[in-house]
Amino acid sequence: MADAEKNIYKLMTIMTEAAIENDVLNELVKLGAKGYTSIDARGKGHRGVRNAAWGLSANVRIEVMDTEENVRKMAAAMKERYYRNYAMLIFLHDVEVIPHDDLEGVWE
Amino acid sequence: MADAEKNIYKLMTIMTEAAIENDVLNELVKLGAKGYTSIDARGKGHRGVRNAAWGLSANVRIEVMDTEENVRKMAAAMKERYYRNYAMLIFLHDVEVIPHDDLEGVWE
Amino acid sequence: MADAEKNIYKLMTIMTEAAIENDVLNELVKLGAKGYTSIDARGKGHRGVRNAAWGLSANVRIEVMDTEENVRKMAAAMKERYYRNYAMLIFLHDVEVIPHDDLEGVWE
Amino acid sequence: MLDPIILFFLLGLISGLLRSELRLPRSIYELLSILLLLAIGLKGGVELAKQPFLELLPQMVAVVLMGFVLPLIAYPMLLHLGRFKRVDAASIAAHYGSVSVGTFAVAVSYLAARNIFFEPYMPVFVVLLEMPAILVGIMLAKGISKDTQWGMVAHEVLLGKGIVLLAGGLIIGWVVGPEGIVSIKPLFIDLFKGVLALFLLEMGIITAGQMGSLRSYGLFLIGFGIVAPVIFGLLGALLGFFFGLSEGGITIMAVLAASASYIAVPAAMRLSVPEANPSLSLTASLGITFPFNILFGVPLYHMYAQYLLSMA
Amino acid sequence: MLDPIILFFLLGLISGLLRSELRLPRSIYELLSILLLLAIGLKGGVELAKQPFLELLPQMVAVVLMGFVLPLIAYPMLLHLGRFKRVDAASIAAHYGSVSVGTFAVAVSYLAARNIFFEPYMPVFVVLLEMPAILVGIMLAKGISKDTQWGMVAHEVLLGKGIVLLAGGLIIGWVVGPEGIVSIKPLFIDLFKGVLALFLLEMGIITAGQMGSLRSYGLFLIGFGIVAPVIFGLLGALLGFFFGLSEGGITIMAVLAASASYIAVPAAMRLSVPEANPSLSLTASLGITFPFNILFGVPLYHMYAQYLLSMA
Amino acid sequence: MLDPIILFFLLGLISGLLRSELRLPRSIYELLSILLLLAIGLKGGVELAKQPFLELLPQMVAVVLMGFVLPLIAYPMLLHLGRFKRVDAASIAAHYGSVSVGTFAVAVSYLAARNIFFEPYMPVFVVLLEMPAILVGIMLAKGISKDTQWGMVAHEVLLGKGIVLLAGGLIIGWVVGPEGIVSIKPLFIDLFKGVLALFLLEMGIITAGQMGSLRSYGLFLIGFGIVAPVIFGLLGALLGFFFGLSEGGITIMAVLAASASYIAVPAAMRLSVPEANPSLSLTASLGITFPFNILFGVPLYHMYAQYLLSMA
Ligand SMILES: Nc1ncnc2c1ncn2[C@@H]1O[C@H](COP(=O)(O)O)[C@@H](O)[C@H]1O
Ligand SMILES: Nc1ncnc2c1ncn2[C@@H]1O[C@H](COP(=O)(O)O)[C@@H](O)[C@H]1O
Ligand SMILES: Nc1ncnc2c1ncn2[C@@H]1O[C@H](COP(=O)(O)O)[C@@H](O)[C@H]1O
Ligand code: NA
Ligand code: NA
Ligand code: NA
Repeated sequence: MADAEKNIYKLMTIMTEAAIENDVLNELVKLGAKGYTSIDARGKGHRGVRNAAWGLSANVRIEVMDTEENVRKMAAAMKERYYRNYAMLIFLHDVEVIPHDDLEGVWE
Repeated sequence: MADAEKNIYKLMTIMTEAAIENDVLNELVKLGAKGYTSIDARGKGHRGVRNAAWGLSANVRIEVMDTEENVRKMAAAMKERYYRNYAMLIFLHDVEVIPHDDLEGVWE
Repeated sequence: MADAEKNIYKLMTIMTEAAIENDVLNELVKLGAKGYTSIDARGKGHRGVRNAAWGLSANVRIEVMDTEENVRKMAAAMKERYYRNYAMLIFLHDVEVIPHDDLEGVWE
Repeated sequence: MLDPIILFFLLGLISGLLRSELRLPRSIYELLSILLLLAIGLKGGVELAKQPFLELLPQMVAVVLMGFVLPLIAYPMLLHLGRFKRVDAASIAAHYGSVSVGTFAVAVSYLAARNIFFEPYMPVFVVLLEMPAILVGIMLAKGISKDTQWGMVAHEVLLGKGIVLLAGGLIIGWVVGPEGIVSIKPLFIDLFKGVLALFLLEMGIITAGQMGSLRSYGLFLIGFGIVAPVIFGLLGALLGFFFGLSEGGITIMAVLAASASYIAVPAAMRLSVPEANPSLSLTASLGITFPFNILFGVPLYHMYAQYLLSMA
Repeated sequence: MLDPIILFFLLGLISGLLRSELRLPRSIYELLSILLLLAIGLKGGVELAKQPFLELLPQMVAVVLMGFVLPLIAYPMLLHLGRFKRVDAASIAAHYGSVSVGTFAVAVSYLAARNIFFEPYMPVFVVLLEMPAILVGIMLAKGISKDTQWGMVAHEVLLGKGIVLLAGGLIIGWVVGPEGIVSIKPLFIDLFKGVLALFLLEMGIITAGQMGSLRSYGLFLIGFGIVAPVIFGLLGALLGFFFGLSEGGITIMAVLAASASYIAVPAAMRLSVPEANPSLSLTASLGITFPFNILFGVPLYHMYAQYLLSMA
Repeated sequence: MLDPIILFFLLGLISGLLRSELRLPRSIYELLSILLLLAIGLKGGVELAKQPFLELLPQMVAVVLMGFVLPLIAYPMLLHLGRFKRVDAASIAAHYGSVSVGTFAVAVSYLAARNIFFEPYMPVFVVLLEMPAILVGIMLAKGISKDTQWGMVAHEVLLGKGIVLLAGGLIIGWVVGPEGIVSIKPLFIDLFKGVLALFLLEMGIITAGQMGSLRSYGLFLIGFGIVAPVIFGLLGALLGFFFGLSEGGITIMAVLAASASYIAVPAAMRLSVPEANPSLSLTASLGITFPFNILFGVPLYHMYAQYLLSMA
């Protein structure tokens, strides 16, 4: 459960290959993500340069906000499934969410 | 006022419908934002999928950095004005800004 | 060195002119960045509006994750080289990286 | 005779329904729209040059009136029969009072393929029909409320891409006349049908996407999306008939009345009537009425015209 | 006679190697692909209308068989001579068993420039050749493993942009016939060669980018990227010869066999055989075989055809 | 006779000033530039094939000299009369010493519409004029400073999109000659004027955006943006006259001298002279000189040419 008083949640940011964007998003939703935001990106990492100009080397940046517990579960699943064979970097940090009054506890 | 010693400010991230991007940016500037950064995005939330391919379902991700006080004021105004009828998610977190020496206190 | 136990690293975000993107990225790699992610953006700051539609006014948002020490070194170099004459805003914050098991200490 | 552009629409529709990855990039879709709007405007403008403008005034007034009346007919149907919320009924009504340039382009291509003449000033009516329904929709939703930013709405619509390009094309065509556009003909006129084919390919894909939401909204919306154009088309045809238009002109008048906006009106409604559910009106206009008009409506409206003229 | 499209390719290649900033926007590249695929499909379809379809069945079966056999020839070469890992050998083999539409388009343009006839149903073979090599590649890499999501793979390939547009164009052309496409000819047919020129400009730039990775992979890959098409082209030409095809038809059959996929197969392999290094197969097919085929292969395969027919 | 392309520019300008949402997607703007540059290059190259190259050498040297001299004339005006900072005066001077391909294209279209011949090798001069002014600008700003990365500047300019496409088109046209480009003519030549119309539509919108900054910079900049091309145009026309060029050739020479760069030079200056305010020079070249040249300059330079020839 999140720090409900202060609306503190975890934001997970995933940088990865555009080739698997749909797969990753489906997986996240299956794991219970209530939402996500995804953005086209270019990048470089230990799997080389991905400059977005050509299909297989396009890059994407996905964000998922959820409770710490859920985010950790998703992060572990992502790591398990993709880290070995795909370019992927995941990091987490806390954010304070401005809540929807009529959606009380929607991200719990 | 921000933690001036360590240059700690708040970053507000707004995910919302591209249809209201201009409106939101104008509002933020009226509320005193000294800058913003905005990026095209795709996304999913409790108002459904916004995949950026078609006018009304395009998504945008806006960032505003300012003092905690100002950011909270802006966040409250955004919530008041848009949360009810538009797809929008806002979250905040601290960032340490590398200051412009000749712009001493520009974000105060 | 980073807080290796908890995989805490620094994320540096640079908002700047697209005109110098390549220059900045080359510089970062020279300074030892193991990776970066870069995204097209629009924005406004004390150097005016950059709405991405026309060459010189296009904007870019670059992220580099590394140890605090390295990130501070890069941030200082960026400030030294670009703050005076280019539109640029840099901020830092902590992120918890989900590590590659076979890349032990890759960002140290 | 099967028009290839209809097959492009079906190709898009089917591959969309089968969840193919096929999709035109957004900027290409915009390029195609720009080319279509300019081409329609230019062609109309060149012909307008030959036309004494004042003779058109009464017809123009009548068309604007039609733009005010159509949503007023749709609104009570949606409110009482469809039991929609007031804001939703108003918003859908606005969509159907306005006009779809894509459908207009298909009708133009349909008539051209059959060598049927139509009065060349029809694009003027498209421009005239964009605005009135939006005003009616906003007033139905909110009353003549003070907090409506009418200035912003007018700016949004009148200076929206659609009107600027259509009206701009009309004026340019009108100024330079037939010889003037010879040099730009290869891009704007010769490629028209091919550009329309690509445009409809993407429209098919988009329509398939909208059809996904059909289930959520029930049978009434589907029924309305078909019945409304059939009725409104008849009203449009009758108006054209009373104007004394040609067979093609009557057909186009029917198409204007029967088609529903899916670009300008949704955007304006989202800003002015945010309480309305945008997905409801878009599903109706884009998921039902647009494909209905493309596939069945245009030939039907052509029959309206033939029937009316055969009665005269 | 030097074809300008080859020069466009060289312009792209050289400016890429010199690290020029020149680059076509991604959406423009997609538009060009879409136009090429539709144009090839439409042209083929129009001609198919004149063809009794059933006569083609035996040839179609043989072509599908070729799609299964080619990767089975490539695989042991890569595994034993090239000492690649199993997954990499399988993935590269899949690329070479499939086909490159860009190379096909260049061959079509080559023959057209020389007024050489070819059997118009060749685009059907392009469609047929996309899939089999992918299946073989996956099975070579993983065995007939349960965890392969065959449904997903089939969906990915059969509903990928390439097949939908090519097959869609074929069907539309077939349905509307020669008179039907007159109206869309200016966009799809008249602009074909210019669109191909721009496409090859970008392909040159992309190829230059891929050549950068050549150093890392050593001489065997370069050798394979040249020898494989030379051999496979001969096999394709022989098959065309046994079909009794014309000079142009045999040339095209050779091109189909000799060309290696750089769009559909890489994407499918990335999802189904993620352990394979995508850069390895892409460097071979895009960095070596594609330029080889464009610059030297097509004329060579034409000589194959002339030689075989002169023997008969 | 009113050229439709000018009306497209005005349409863009007006809708930009009225803050319409109309805007071409960035990738479309890039496509249009690419097509224009290639078309200009190809057309020039085809004609060059008929030309003994060596005869041109003296003219080419003179044109390069003009590229060095023009910024040296502009600089003191800006420094002493305009009281600009040294770096800003240098940067603006560089813009005006270089050349605008958009203006060149409008002049080509202006002459074509009037059936006025011009020497077909003019695109070569466009290529030659890009670089010298940039070198002068950097040296005026920084002296012959060691920390200027001349290699990078040269790379940036010589391998920039503009020169690669223009020079590439020239060479391709030159190699394949008149028959060679027949197959790609429908895209590059037939669509030229339409593409230019769309390009100018967007340029109008961009110009309107730049005009917003006019207020901040005062009257001198506006005056300079009009007076400089009027004077430089005369110098260019005189040079063309001494070359013994035709009426069209003299007009084009005037246009080359009078036009100011708004793509290559701003980018190069941003990197090499970062202390200069980029908005200042862009406002002058794009917000004042470009529209002035399009609307009034080209006909004026044509009059220069007629006058000079009538004197001879
Ligand atoms: N140190 C880094 N800082 C920022 N982004 C990175 C970093 N390392 C990797 N990335 C991003 O993550 C993607 C995949 O990384 P990798 O798996 O290391 O190739 C890259 O293409 C970058 O977009
Ligand atoms: N849990 C989440 N994680 C990341 N982004 C989200 C999340 N929920 C919503 N968003 C983003 O915020 C936008 C509006 O959300 P909503 O109002 O919930 O539809 C979505 O389109 C997403 O881009
Ligand atoms: N307060 C701010 N909040 C968010 N982004 C900003 C802010 N200030 C500047 N930026 C971004 O940083 C870029 C350069 O800023 P500047 O150097 O202040 O013009 C702008 O174009 C924006 O994208
Ligand atoms: Na209507
Ligand atoms: Na093959
Ligand atoms: Na000049």
